[in-house]
This record gives sequence, structure tokens and C-alpha cells, in this order.
Amino acid sequence: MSAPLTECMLKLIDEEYTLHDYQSDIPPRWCTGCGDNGILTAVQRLCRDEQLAPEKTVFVSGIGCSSRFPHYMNAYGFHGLHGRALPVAEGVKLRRPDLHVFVTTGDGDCCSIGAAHWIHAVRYNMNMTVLLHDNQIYGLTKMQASPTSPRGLKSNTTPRGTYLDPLNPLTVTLGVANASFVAQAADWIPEALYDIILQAYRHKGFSFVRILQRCPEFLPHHFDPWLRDPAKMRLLVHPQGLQLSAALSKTYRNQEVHDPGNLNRAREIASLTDEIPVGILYRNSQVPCYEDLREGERPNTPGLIKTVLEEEFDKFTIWPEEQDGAPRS
Amino acid sequence: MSAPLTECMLKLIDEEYTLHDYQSDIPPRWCTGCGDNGILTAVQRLCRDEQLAPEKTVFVSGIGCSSRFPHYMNAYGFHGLHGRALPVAEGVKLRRPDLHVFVTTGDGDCCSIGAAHWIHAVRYNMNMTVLLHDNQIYGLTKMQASPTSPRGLKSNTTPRGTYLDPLNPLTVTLGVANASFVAQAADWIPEALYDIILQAYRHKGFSFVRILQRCPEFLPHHFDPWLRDPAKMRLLVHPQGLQLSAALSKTYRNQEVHDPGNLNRAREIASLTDEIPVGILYRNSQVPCYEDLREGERPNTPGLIKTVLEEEFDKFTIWPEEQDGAPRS
Amino acid sequence: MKLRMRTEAFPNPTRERTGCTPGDEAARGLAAAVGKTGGAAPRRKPAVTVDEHIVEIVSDSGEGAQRCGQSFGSIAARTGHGIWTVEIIPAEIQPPARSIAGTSGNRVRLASRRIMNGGDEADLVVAFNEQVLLSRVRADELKADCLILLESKWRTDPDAAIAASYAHVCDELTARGYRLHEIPMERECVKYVPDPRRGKNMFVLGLLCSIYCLDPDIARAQVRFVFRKKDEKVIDANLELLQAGYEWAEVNLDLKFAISSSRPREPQIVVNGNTALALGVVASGMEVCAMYPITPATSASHYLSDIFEKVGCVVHQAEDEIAACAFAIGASYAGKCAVTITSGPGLSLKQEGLGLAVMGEIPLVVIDVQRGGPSTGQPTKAEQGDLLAACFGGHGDAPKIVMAAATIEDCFYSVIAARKIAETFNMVVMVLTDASLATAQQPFPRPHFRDDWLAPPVDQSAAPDGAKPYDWDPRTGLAARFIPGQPNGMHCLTGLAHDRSSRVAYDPEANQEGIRHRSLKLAAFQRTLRTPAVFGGEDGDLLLVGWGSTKGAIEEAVERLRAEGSRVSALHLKFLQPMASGIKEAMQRFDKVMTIENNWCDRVDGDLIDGQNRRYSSLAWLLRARHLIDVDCWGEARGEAIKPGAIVEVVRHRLQ
Amino acid sequence: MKLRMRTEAFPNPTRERTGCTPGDEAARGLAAAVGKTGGAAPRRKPAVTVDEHIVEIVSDSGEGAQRCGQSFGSIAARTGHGIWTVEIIPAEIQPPARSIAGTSGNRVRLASRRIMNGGDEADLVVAFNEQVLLSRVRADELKADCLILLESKWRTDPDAAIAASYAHVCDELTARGYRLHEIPMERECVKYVPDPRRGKNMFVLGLLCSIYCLDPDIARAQVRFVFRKKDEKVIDANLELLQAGYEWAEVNLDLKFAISSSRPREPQIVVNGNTALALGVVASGMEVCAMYPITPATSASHYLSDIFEKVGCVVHQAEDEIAACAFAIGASYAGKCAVTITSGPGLSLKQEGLGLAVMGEIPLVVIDVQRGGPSTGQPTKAEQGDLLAACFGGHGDAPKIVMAAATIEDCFYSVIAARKIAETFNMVVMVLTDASLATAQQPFPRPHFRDDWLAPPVDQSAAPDGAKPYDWDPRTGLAARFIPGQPNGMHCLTGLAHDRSSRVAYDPEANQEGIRHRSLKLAAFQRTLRTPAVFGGEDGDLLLVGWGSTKGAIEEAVERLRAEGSRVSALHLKFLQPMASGIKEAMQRFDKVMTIENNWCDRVDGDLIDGQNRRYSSLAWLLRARHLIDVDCWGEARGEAIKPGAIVEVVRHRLQ
Ligand SMILES: Cc1ncc(C[n+]2csc(CCOP(=O)(O)OP(=O)(O)O)c2C)c(N)n1
Ligand SMILES: Cc1ncc(C[n+]2csc(CCOP(=O)(O)OP(=O)(O)O)c2C)c(N)n1
Ligand code: SF4
Ligand code: SF4
Ligand SMILES: [Mg+2]
Ligand SMILES: [Mg+2]
Repeated sequence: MSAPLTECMLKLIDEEYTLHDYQSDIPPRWCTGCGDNGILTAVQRLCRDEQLAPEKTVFVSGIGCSSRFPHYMNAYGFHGLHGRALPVAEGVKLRRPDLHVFVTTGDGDCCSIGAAHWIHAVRYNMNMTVLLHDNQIYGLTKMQASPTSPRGLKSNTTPRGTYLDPLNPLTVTLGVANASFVAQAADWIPEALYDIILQAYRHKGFSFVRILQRCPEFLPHHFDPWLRDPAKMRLLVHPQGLQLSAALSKTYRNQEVHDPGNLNRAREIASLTDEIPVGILYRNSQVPCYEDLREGERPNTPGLIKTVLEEEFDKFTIWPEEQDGAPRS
Repeated sequence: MSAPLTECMLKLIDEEYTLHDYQSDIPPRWCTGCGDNGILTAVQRLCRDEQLAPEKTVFVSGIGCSSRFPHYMNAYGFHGLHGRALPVAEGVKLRRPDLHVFVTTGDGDCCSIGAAHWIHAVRYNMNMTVLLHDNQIYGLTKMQASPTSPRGLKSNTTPRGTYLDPLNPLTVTLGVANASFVAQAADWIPEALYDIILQAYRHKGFSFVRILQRCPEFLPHHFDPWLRDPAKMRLLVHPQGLQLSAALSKTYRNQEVHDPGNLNRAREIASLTDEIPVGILYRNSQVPCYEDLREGERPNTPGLIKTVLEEEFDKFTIWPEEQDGAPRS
Repeated sequence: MKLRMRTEAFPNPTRERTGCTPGDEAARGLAAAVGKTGGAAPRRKPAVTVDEHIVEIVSDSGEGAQRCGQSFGSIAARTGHGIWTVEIIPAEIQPPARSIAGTSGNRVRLASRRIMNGGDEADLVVAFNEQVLLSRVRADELKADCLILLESKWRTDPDAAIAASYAHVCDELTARGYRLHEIPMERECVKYVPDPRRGKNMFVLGLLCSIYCLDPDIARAQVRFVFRKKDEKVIDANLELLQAGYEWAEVNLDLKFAISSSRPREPQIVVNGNTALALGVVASGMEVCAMYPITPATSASHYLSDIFEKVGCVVHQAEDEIAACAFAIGASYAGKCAVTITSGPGLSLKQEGLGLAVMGEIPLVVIDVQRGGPSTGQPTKAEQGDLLAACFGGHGDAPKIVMAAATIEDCFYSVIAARKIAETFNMVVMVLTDASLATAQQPFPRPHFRDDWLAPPVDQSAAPDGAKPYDWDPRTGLAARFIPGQPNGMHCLTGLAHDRSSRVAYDPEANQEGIRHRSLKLAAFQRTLRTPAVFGGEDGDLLLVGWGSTKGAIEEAVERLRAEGSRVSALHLKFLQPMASGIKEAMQRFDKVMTIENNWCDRVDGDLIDGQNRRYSSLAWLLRARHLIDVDCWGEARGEAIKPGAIVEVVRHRLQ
Repeated sequence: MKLRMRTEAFPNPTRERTGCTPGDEAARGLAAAVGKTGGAAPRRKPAVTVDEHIVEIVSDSGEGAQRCGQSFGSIAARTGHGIWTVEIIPAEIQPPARSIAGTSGNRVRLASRRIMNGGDEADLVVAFNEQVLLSRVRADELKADCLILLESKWRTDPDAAIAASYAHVCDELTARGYRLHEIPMERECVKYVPDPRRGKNMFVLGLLCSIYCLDPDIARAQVRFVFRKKDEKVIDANLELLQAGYEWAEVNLDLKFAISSSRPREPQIVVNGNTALALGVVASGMEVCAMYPITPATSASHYLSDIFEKVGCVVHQAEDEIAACAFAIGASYAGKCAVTITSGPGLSLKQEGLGLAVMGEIPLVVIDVQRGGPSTGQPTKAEQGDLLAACFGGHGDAPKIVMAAATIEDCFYSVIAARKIAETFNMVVMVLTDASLATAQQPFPRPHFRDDWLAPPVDQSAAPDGAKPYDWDPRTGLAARFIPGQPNGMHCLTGLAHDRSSRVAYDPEANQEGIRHRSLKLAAFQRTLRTPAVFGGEDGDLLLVGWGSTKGAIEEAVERLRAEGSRVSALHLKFLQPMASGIKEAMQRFDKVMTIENNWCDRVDGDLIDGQNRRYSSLAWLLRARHLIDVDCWGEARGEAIKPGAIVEVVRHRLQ
């Protein structure tokens, strides 16, 4: 798993990380055709293109098929508890701004059991890239409805179809204070997926990317309507947002020029039900990051700690008779 | 606490509940000037005007000053766990549509530890009235910052001021699928408070009312700017929404005609930062209630249970030799 | 208050039926068929009579070994054998083909008598490729001279590496003494179906029916039942494959085993533990099950979701376990006693909610289908790791009742009992099962429905004048509770310390009064428990004490050991908190006492572990504390059911 | 690995100083002042010499009795008395005036020697109204002949009901033998300040200084200190009130008590348990405290929030306890060992997270300031109810280290030790304190800062070739862990069962190997523990065993009992899981062993409770299970610290 030291040395010489450097020696164990595979590829490309040092990169996840992601990256990984990926990632980032933090989570992991953490993570706006693998189903536990499952979907816990309209992760995120980067991608448009993840990574703050992800195992034809008819995908283009290659804009003619600075329009686009918007819905680089707001003015050296402790002790000290009997204020 | 049987009998005769019938014999223990007192009065008036049978009315709460509410009502009360009022209330309502369910919760109770339940309760859209007592502080535990505390507020856990912009309960709620009733009130405009709670109660579905509530104990002058200057309060008026008395509209001249059916505008209004909107931001009577969607076609009589069980047993039965050895399909 | 406890093994009156009877109708029919297909005339084969066999069918997941195994088990059961089937579950959702981690299938133990566990190593294994076969060898799941029926197509696989690996494995296993039979499964199947990979499993079913002389009529009926939702063409194709397999074996295999069987006199049902739990929920009259998906508990909710609506009731999938617990509490508070089903991690999350139910004295049934821990651990594997968390998990003094299901049948009746206890004592009742019961199948007497299983209708009558919601009975701690809708019963339930009127109690006395009465209810309930019976002899050298799913294995081990002449007996506990009286006396009649548990306890072999720091298994810990008897323990945390043979080994060793 | 344990009481070399010395400078100054105010010349009053007194000051909340009591305590401490102060906390946030539930104030025990607990009933109480006084009478907190100094203004209150109630209470209490002194507090105060209600408390402070012959210079210095953030006018006004109270007492009261005092040779600090915890966090070198507000833990976070930023560190108020725990785990994983502080309900919510830390072997310090349970229980009250949940709360086999702070000083050192243990063993370390330590104050030697208290800087060096993240040492179970940033150390930490390379482990062996090594670490740590010393005699009739905050009360009870001639000793445990060796041997040297715990255990008096169902106190349960000794227990759940007198009573009774 960990490349031998000698290799690391070589790195220092020719400075170049290759795709291979980001692949762990555990072969991905997702089903064939699973959208997670494409997301993994995109992220490994990103690491290569941004030349992220594997030892300085941390992938935090919860539990779910998507949360197996960190096992397949050659980087530090934290495959934790169902729903708790975000607070763990916040703890990692707080005192280690030098680390690149990524979070991979599922629609159940993030939007169901993890919903409270999700809302508050958006508000903390810590500098990390969050990939919501939204396959609209519980994959790992074998096909139960998720909050994002479309109404009427038959699953093992809803054999007669789900009862409610799906939760919309985009409108919820856009309703939270300090939202600073909100985007949507689809695993079947790898080029846009890559561009969006790249911009998400480069955005300083909490970058939330909802990725529509196929689960052939349990929902084989789920996204077919959108796959068959590119016109049902609306690509959001803008100089500050996504820019399409000629090829892409030829297939996806349904495009909207959307300024990521426009929150109200972003909310309207996010609310679309029939069409799937792809691109950057909202970006605001002005929102401060929690880790910066909480950074201490001075490093916590032993000397400083001693000084402060003595100051505090002084306030509470009773001195022996020889010394001044009065408390120091 | 429980009125003697004879009194109940009398009730059946002259059918009229008075305010007194909704007051428990425990005197409210909130600080003098606490906004919770006004909310209690409004709710007791509502019960009287709607003639709710105390034994058919349930007040569910979490933990906090505001969550002491059920102790002061003569009705069934459930003063449960911090953050968990909503799922408890859902469980109460599911099989007891005959009960009137109210939830009183605080900004910490609902928006911090209870955030996941809040998001999902909006989506379930069960028929209950939810009062968010938002004093923008943790009262019961003596003054820690809450997610709705304005940035810079000094509290016991943020002695140098809070670090983040406040969470906006209205925009979050309006971002959730199936939101069917979202309103805002302020404890210092009792007339509007009453009208809004009344409409919330009458709406069939999950009625979410955020009430700006004063906490003189810990934030004595917190809302003064808005108290002093009525122009900073924007009243939302509409035939389908709030209608102001002459007196009220004389004091509060800053009014906007807002159609509660307009979601996009509702989100814009909710996003106002300097002005405080008061009124009904959004209403949609078309959203089905979860308890109705889950109602069984047939009552679970012993007879029915026996029939279904035998059917199921048949599928798994091995019959003795005498009988047909083939499994029944 | 009387509770119906069904822990004792069910008496099983039978009529004998032994040997292979090729003379009968069905077989003649098949013989004829064989004739028709012009193969060599069926040789008369002497069937080796055995008392029991353990058969495994393993394949890549998706190749249908599980369905084949389950059908085989059902046919054997219907034929009148005692059976116990165990699922072999792949650790991955969708593992690569021909991989060790991906082995999926079924183990079927069939015997001439009723059996209560999955037994030891396999006598015969059918494998669809050599890799899945290897995984079973590596896991030591096969007898030294195990019979192996292996798909032979790999020998000639275009991919040289595969062919080589296959040949290598075959040679090695033969060398090691396994009795290998290579079988051209797909080659035979293509004669009948276009895609042999999908039909294989029914062909294998045919093989097995021939080998174990199972009634062909029953086999055919079973196949029809399995495919009942498919159209006739599919059914016919599979019947053909069944027949083909049967014929092929008759002609080409020299294997026949006769296991005597006896059809039970009364109807039996064959279900797994989770299905039994779900049926128990329906039979208990509960109306609400609030849950959040988690392996291995979920399949119970799946089946319940399917049938609960038919009786007008609801399975609510909440946003998380905390909400599921709170939701169930709300429903119970409103008079509809509810159940929440989960597994280890969910139990940890529910602890705070359970404390509220204890404090508010709200009846609640909690089912924990235990899995491998700690943390996410081994979600699909069996372990008994949650006993202490169930007893002591919450903060403060939160007395709960904890019981465990010992058999599949017991899963059904435990839920019914739990609901009754919960509503009689207004308490939280935990029912512990585990992954090994969850997926194992075994026949047990078809239950006779009784109205008194059900909850009485919600009381909505007016509360008596001046009655208090917590008017604790000084002798039992019991208090009538008032349910919303009852005139005159209005009060505010609270998780804060409270007095008899449910008012917040600030003074020391009131606080202690509440704590004392909540604790007293446990004692009151304890007085209703019967002393469990000792299995084996009333006294002796060693008493094995167990709880939950290990019962069958422990008692079988005791039978074997006693047959060897050892003075070993077993005691199995259904109630872990509180425990019945008389257990101490039972233990005192033996020189040594040892618990057998499927959870971890420190071995005393290392140089670090001693009496001062050894961590004991959970039940041992409870028995030691309660009875001050030096209860030893032996346990494993291998993620699978404990084998009777393993217990026999351990005991032999301890008794030396 | 060596850990600095500070459980033994600190040797306190002193110089004697007894009697009331009105001859000294300060007093003469005051006498003069008295002269000036032209009152009757100060009578020479003989001071009754006593060894100790317990003084209570009670008022409605907001009237400043707490500040008065704390100042009185500090002055006494600075004068050289041994002191222990206990807060009397109202149960309501803002209770109505003159209400029993609203009583707020302070209890100060001052003595000639160092004392380790709050003692028994009060000798003297100052009350601002008769209702708050009543609440103390009702709670049996006053000695039979207790001296009462009561604000007299109510006698003439315009509201007839109030006046009547006042008169009635006075008559009754006098009749019952209390020695009542009515004092015109406000009438005197108005002479100096416009709003006497706000100044009263300093007037009372003056009274008390006169009555207990406290050094007026120190008193004045203290007042200046208390109001240091206010402007001079405020300070002067309060100094005037102090003086007025002193003078008034000198002239009008016939009460003077002399308690010998001796100023310590080395500096002492006076803080409460929560402040000590916060100071310990800073001193441990931890950089992150993730918490969610909860009483009574919160005040520790309040103080920490105030000082932690000064050393560049962070208190993070998370959205809930689960997030707080996960956040702390994330920080620890990234190399910054973190602490999460909570109380009972929070502990229940963190159980799943703690299991992950155990499984991932991530160092983590968890502080649980226990409160009254179960559920929301009694948030402001003291109880030791979380021990078993701390040991066994999570699902699966999740070994953690559990320790408890026994004194306020110990709160400070326990956190430092906990961080060290956590990082040495990569384990979860729980530190238990409770509400009674949280708010009690007592002087202890000012700590001498040591660099080795601090965590070493995060290791970012490259991991050796082929090194594995869980390369468990077969003897100790310890493994070096790799921290993000370390080249070559990349791996994926997981809550699933895993092998030495942190890869998901599917096979039985790998799973057991992990469980075995995580368990082994507990034994390895256990070997580093010293056997705690027995207090009293090495053998005898009865050994009292305790843990946590009860130490002072138990040992004082033992002293008294031994003085009576009973052969009683005490053993106090700092580490509850694992426990030090030698405890069994210590217990065996006594005829009877009994734990004294501030939590519930069933009384055996009722007709229902017997040995088969009695629920024991937590520590008793652990000792019985581990050592098979019939450890009895006595406990209360009254929400307050156990009194030495109560223990003396119980022991006398048991020894009959
Ligand atoms: C506390 C807890 N509850 C439940 C589970 C079981 N569980 C594991 S993953 C999962 C949901 C998976 O769905 P999702 O988050 O959408 O991820 P996916 O598998 O679809 O990628 C659940 C319920 C668990 N591991 N822990
Ligand atoms: C699990 C748990 N965590 C924390 C607490 C402590 N606690 C009680 S109320 C409260 C917050 C109160 O603030 P809010 O919800 O805004 O209600 P308010 O008192 O302001 O009305 C907290 C943190 C608790 N009781 N339970
Ligand atoms: S189950 Fe679905 S989500 Fe999971 S790996 Fe397979 S395809 Fe992907
Ligand atoms: S503390 Fe604030 S919120 Fe609580 S009762 Fe007092 S004023 Fe109301
Ligand atoms: Mg999913
Ligand atoms: Mg609040």
C-alpha cells in the first residue's frame, strides 16, 4: 500500500506523480458499471493533475458502497461511521490546514443519518471537497429507499413504492447560511464531472458536489430517460462556471448561461424536477473558512502554555505568609 | 392537574372550554419578560378558540427553556430528549390521527442537535403544529451560542464573539421537499403571533412557525433595534395569508403583499437579513400527509391478523404425510 | 401474569422411514426416463446408510447456489429429514467472479432426527469453481475426506491461467485426501437451456436428490413453488434441468446415501430467524415498527414491510436509529406499543432514547440482531457481543429487561413475550438474536394462533378521580399509565426526575423514590421467571452455561460428551436481566462451570493475562458478579456460529 | 512508561496560629473605626474556640449569596483555614422570589486542618428570607441547634401574608431549638448604598469576618479582587458595606468563633473541579476540545473557551455530541490528541463514536462530569451513575480505560495522565468526575508546570519501508500508528474488522487477531498500575471501597469511626477499568467489604428483593465479578454529595 521509501525519494527528484501513485493495491470492489468507478477515476486524475502529495491527502468517508472509496486511493483514508464523515473531516482539517481533505459520502450517509452534520458543515465552510455519490438508493445494505429516491420507487423497505417526494440535496444546501460552492454532476458525463470536481477542489471553502451516480445492481435503468435523451440534461455554462468542449456542447444542446453568483436563480435551477441541471449552481469566494477564523494568533509552544497557565494559577493562588497575602488581580 | 371526573361530565353538558381549562396547576417558571410566556398565552387562547379537548391534545417538546412548555399546559405533554421532539411527535401522530399534536422546540433543540429530524419532519409533512422558540441563544444551559446566534455574539462558549453567520431556519425549511407551511412571528407582536399560530394549526400538514423570542435573562437588548423601529419589521399581508387589524397596520407600515403560494419569492423574503419578515411565507395545501399515506386500508383486527398469519404460515409449511406433501404457492 | 415460554425442544412424534426405496413410483418413472434418453441402463446402487450428512453448495454470488441449497433443504425437510441450513454470505456486495471473498452459497445439514444447529465440517460439497471451493478448504469447513463435486469446465478454460489454477487445485486436494468428482455441469445443461450458467443450480439440485434418495415428487413440487411467480416455460425448463441432474447422477455417479426420515405428525414451518422475528411482530399485535436499515437486522424489516401493511400496520424507515427509537417511543406513548429493530451500531445510538423510555416507563420492544463488533466490525457475521451494552449501556440507573432467543422458533415466541412483558411492566424489553439465527433455517411446529398473543385495544376510558400517572405500587413498583385520549389523565411525561404526578422532582426523596420503584419492577418481574432446566444430568463435573443462538451447538456437544461418558451438562438462559432464581443452585451441583459464548474473552495462555486483568465473556461476567462462583468462559469471535465439535474439543481439554 | 499519579493527599507543612487576635493591626484599625462611628465601645468578646464550622449563606438567586460565600471561603483559605465550599444551586433557571425551589447560595466548611469534603450539617446559616431558610431546614441540612442569622425586614413587610409567614417560621424554628438572630440587613445597608438588595451580600461578608475573626486586610483585598473589573466607586461602596457588616457584628452580636489556622508553606490554588479540568486540558498539551453544552460539564468548557485561545487552541462547540465526538476523533487521527467533555446523556450519544476510536486505535480523552440520571434526570445534581456505561456502553468488544478523579486537585492531574495514556496506548481514556466535584472549591498545592505534561509534536517523519499501521506487538498489543503527512504511512483507517495493514478483514482469524490485540493493551496497561494504599488499618472488620468524588467523605468517616474504636478502613480506586492488582488481597484482609457509592443499589429490606435479583451499585458489581468476594454496597441517589456522617451511621449499623 505505502510506496517504499526509495520510491518516495525518487519522487523528490522528478517531482511528478502519475495516476498510478494514487491507486491503492486494493482493486475497487464495486459492481461493474457502478458509477463510483467513474468518480474514482475522475478523482485520481484530479490528484495527478494537481500533483497532490498522497501523504498530504486525506479521504474521509462514512459507510456505504460509496464510502469504500478511500480504500481504493493511495492516500490517507478514514472509513468511519455511517453519517459521520463530515464532523470527522472537520476535526482533521481544523489543525491541519496543510492536508487536502476530501469527503466521499452517499445519499443515505449524507442526507439521512448525516443530515444534521451536513447542514452544519455547510455553515462551517471548512476548506474541503465533498462528493455526494447520489445513487438514490441504499446500495451497501441492499436496496432500501433513500431520502433522494423518487416517489413510488419499489425497494425492500417499500415493496409497494416509496411514499414521499425526494429530498433535494441542492435546494437544502442552498438554503444554508455560508453555502459557498454548490454544484451538480452526473457520472455518465465524465468530462463535466472532472471539470466540476476540479473547480470544487480549487474553491477555498466547503465545496459540495452532488453526483448523480448509477447503481446498476439495484436500479439498472434508473437514469435511462436522461441517458437516452441528452436534452433532459441542462448544462449550466458560464465564464465563472463550467465551459463545455465543442464535443460536449454538441451532445448537450440544452444549455443555460448561469452566473454562479446568482443565488436566487441557483435556487430556481436547483428546484427543477424533470430536467437534471449539471454545472456550478453557486459559488461565493467571500465566505470565510472556519479553520481560518479559529486559527490561534500564536503557536501553542510549551513556553506559551507555561506562561498562560502561570497567569491563570496566579488568579487562584493563596501565597504563603512570607509573601503578599492579597490575591493578584 | 387532571380535572376531577365530575368536571369532565359538566364539560359534556355545557361544551365550553375556557382558558382556565388549558392552564396546568404548575405556574410557568420562565423569567419575567421571557417571550415564552407570550407564546404560552397565544397557544392557550388558540386551544380555547378552537375548543380542543385537553385529553385529545398533546404537546411534545425536547429540552430547553422553551421545552418546559408542556408542563404549563393542561393537556397531555411529552417533555422528552434534547433534539428529539419531532420524531417522538411523528410516532404519536402516526396511529392517532384523532390527537392534536403540537411541538415546542428551541433553536438549539431544533436547528442544532435536532437538525436531521427537522429536515425529515418537513419532508414527512405530518399534520402537526411546530413552534420554534428562537431566542438565538441556549437559555436553559445558561448562554451558549446557538446556530441562530448573530455573528459576533458574546456567549459563554464564545467569549470573544461567535465566528459564523447565523443559520436561517426559514431558508433551510423552504429548501426541503414537501414543505407545506412556513411562517415567522415575533413574541412582541402578540396579535400577529396569534393569527399566525391559528393559521398554522388550521393548515393540514406540518406547520412550521419560527417565533423570534426574547430572552431578557441572557440577551436583554437583543431585539431592541426591531422593537424600537417597527419599520425594520416587514409584515407579509395577503388574503390567503396574514391580515392586519387597523391598529397593527398603523404601527407596522412596512408591509409587503406576499402570496404564500409563491415559493421563489418566499425564499427571497426569508433571506432578508436586516429586516425581520413576519407573516406566512409559504403555504401549499396539496402536499399529502405521511400518516394518511401510511394508513392501512383495513383495521388490524385479531381476525385479520390471524388470516394473514395463516396465509404466511402456509407458504412455509411442511404438511404431515397424510396431507398434500407439496408446498402451497 | 403468565407468559408462554417456548424454550424447551419440541417433542416430535414420528413414523420411521429408512433406506433408499428405488422401487417406488417416482423413481421408476425416472428410471424409465433414463431408459428413454437411451443412456446405459440404471445400475442398482447400494445406498450407504448414514445418520446425517452436511452438504455445501458454493458458487460465485449470482450463480444460484443459495437457491439450490435452500430448495435442497426444503425438499429434505419435506421428505422428513431433520435439517438446518446456513447461508454462506459473501463479504462483498458484488465481488469479482471466481474470488475467495465472493463465495456465496448454502450449507445444509440433513439428518434422521431433529437437529438444532449447523453441525461441524461438511461431508460433501458441490462447487461451481475451484476458487470458491478453496475458500471453504481454507476456512477448515470440510471434513478431511470430504466428497467434492466440482464443475469441470475450467479444466479446458481458454484462459490458460484459469485452467492451470483449476488443475493445480484438483491435484492438490486429491493429494490431500479429498474425494473429488469432476462434473461437466454446464456441458450437460446446454443440452436443455441456452444459458447454462443460470440453470446449473437446478441441475445440481437433481444430482443431490439422486445422491440422497430424496422424493422426486417433492423435488418437482419444490421447483414449481420456487418459480411460482415465473411463467410456465421457465418452470418447465427448470424441471427438465432437475430431471437431467437426477438422471446424470443415477447413470454416472456411484454415490448414494440413505438417511432415514420420518414425516412429522403435525405441520411444521421452515423459516429463518429474521422471518420468525417478523412473524412474531405481527403475531404480537404491535402496530408500528420503526427502524433504520442495518445488516443483519434489515432482512427482518424487509419481510415485515411486505406483510405488515396487509394487517393495516406500518414499518417506518426513519432517517436514523435515534429517530427510529424516538418514533417508536412516541407510538408506544400514544398507546400503540411499538418495536424498533436494529443491530450493534444502532443499539449504541439508541441508548439515550432507551433511557427516556425507562424513565417515562413507556413500554418498548427493542430487537438487536447482533453482528460482529466493535464499531462497524463484521456486518454480515455472527457474534454475541452486545449483552453488556444491552444491560448497562445507558447513563444513569436505567433498568431494562434483556432476553435472548435461543432457536429460530424462539425468535417468533420471544417477540410475543417481549410485547406482553413490556406492556405489563411498562418497561423496555430487549430481545437479542444474532446473524447466525437470522439466516439459518429449520422446521418447527406451525404455531397455533392465539388471541391472547395480541395487545388489548388502547384504553381510552376516563382516569379515576385524582389518579396519578406514576402511582407506584410499593410492593411491585408498577403503576397504571395514562394514554393520550383518556379524559382526566392529562399529565406531562418527562425525562427529568419526577414525582407520582409526573412533576419535575427537585428534592432528594422524590428522586430516590422514582429510582427505587423503577428498579423494583425488575425484581417483581424476576419473581415470575421459572428456573431453567439443566440439559443432561442434574450434577456432574462440568456445567456449560450459554445464552442465545449457541443452544443447539452446546446441547449437541453435551450429548456427544455424555455419550463418551463425561459428566457434562448444559444450562441455557433465556432471560439475562434479570435472571431466574435457582441458577446458583444448579451451578453449585457441578465441580466446574464454564460459559460458552460467541464473543471474546482473554485467553490465559499469554504471559500478560492473569486473574487480575483477564477480560471475561459477557455472561460469565454477569454470573460471577451475581453468584460469586468462579465461572470460567470459552468463546470465539470468528464471526460464525460455534460448532458442537469445537465445544467438544474445548471440554475434553478442560476436563483433562 | 511512567505516569505521575497524584492521588495521595498532599503533605501540608504549616505553622500554627490560633485564637482570635483582636490585638493585631487590622482589628485595631477596625475597632478605631467602630469608635469613630460613635457606636458603643466594642465589647471584648471571648471567642469560642472550635475545630471547624460549616456556614451556609442562602438567598433568592441573584441576591449574591453565592458570591458572598465564595469570598468568605477564599478569605478563610487565605487566612490559613482548611476550607471546602459547595454551591447550592437552584433547580430552576429563574425561580420566583422567596421560593423553596429557588434557594441559591453557598456552603463553606472551614476548619483548622485541611479538609477533603463538605462535611455534615451546618453550624451557622445566614438567610436572606425565611423561605430559602426553610428549604435548608426541610433538606435536613442544619444541625439541631444551628445558629441562624436571618434578614429581619420581612417581619414588617407590607404584605401581611409575608409578614405572617416570616413570624410563623421564626417562632417555629426557635421552638425547635434553633438559635435565631434577626438582623436588619437592608436597614443597615441603605445607610451606605441606594439599593440595599444588591449590597447586602458584602454586609453579610463583613458579619462573617467578624464572627470568625478573619483577617480584615485579606477581606478587603478579596473584595477588591472580586470587583476588580468594576470601577473604583463600586469597589469603595462594597468595602464600606464590608466594614459596616463587620462593625455591626462587633457591636451587636455576641458571636465569635476562633478556629486555629495556619498559612501553608507553599502556594495553594483555590478552584472548583471544572476549572481544574479545564486547566488540566491546557496543561496536557491537547489542542482541541470538541463539546456540546450540557450541565454540569459546560462550565468547564466555559472557562476553557476563555483561556484556550490564549495558547492558540480551540474549543469547538459542535452541533451535537455525536459530532463533537467525531470531530475530536478526526483531530486525534490527524495527530492532535483531542478531548471531548460531556455528561451522562452525551456519553450515551457518543457510544458509537467511542467504538470507532477503539477499533481504529485512535487516542481520545473523554471527560464525563456525571449528573443525576437516568435520561435527563437531575441535570444540576451529583450522582455516580455512569460507571458501567463507561465500561460496557458500546456494542461489541470495545475495551477502554476508565478512571475517576477523586479530588479537585485530581481533576487537574487526571486529564494530564489521561492524555498520556491515550497517546501511549492509542486508546480511549474516560475520566469520570461529577457535579459535586464540578462546583466544589478547595485549596491544593499550586502545580509546578512540567514540559513532560505536554504531548510531543506530531510525528511527520517517513514511515519505515513496509511498515504496517497495525503491527501489533504480540506481547503488549501496541502498534505504532501513522499520522497523515507521514510519507510512506498511507493506509485507510476503518471501523470494519481489519488486518495489520488496515485492510478489511473477512476471515475469522484476522478478526480475532484484531480483537485479541485491542484487548491485550488493557492488560499491558494494567501491569503499569500501582496497588492503591489502604487508608486506616491494613486489616480489620470492614473495608469501605469507593471511587471518584466520595473519597473525602469516606476517609473522614473512617477517621471518625476509628476514633470510636471500630476497625474500619477505606480503599479508593482511581482506575476502574482495568483495576490495579492487589485489590483482592486488600479486601481479603477484612471480614466485610462494602462499597460506598453515590448511585442506586436495591435495599434488601423489602419482601421482593433478595440475592437473586438485588441490583448492586456499579463498583460493587465490578469487584464481585472480578474477585468473587461478597462485596456489599451502600449508596444513595439523593443528588448531592454523600456526607461523612451518613457513612458513619451506615457503618455503625452494619457493624452491629
Ligand atoms: C449506525 C449505522 N446504521 C446503519 C448502518 C447500515 N448502513 C450501512 S451503509 C447504509 C446506507 C448506504 O446507503 P448510501 O449512504 O446511499 O450509500 P451507498 O451504499 O448507496 O453508496 C446503511 C443504512 C450502519 N453501518 N451504521
Ligand atoms: C443530549 C443532550 N445534550 C445536551 C443537553 C443540554 N441542553 C439542554 S437544553 C440545551 C439547549 C437549550 O437551548 P435551546 O434549544 O435554544 O432552548 P432554550 O433554552 O433557548 O429555550 C442543551 C444544550 C441535554 N439536555 N441533552
Ligand atoms: S450496489 Fe450499486 S452502488 Fe453499490 S457497488 Fe453495486 S452498483 Fe455500485
Ligand atoms: S433564560 Fe431566557 S429563555 Fe430561559 S426562561 Fe429565562 S428569559 Fe426565557
Ligand atoms: Mg446511495
Ligand atoms: Mg434558544
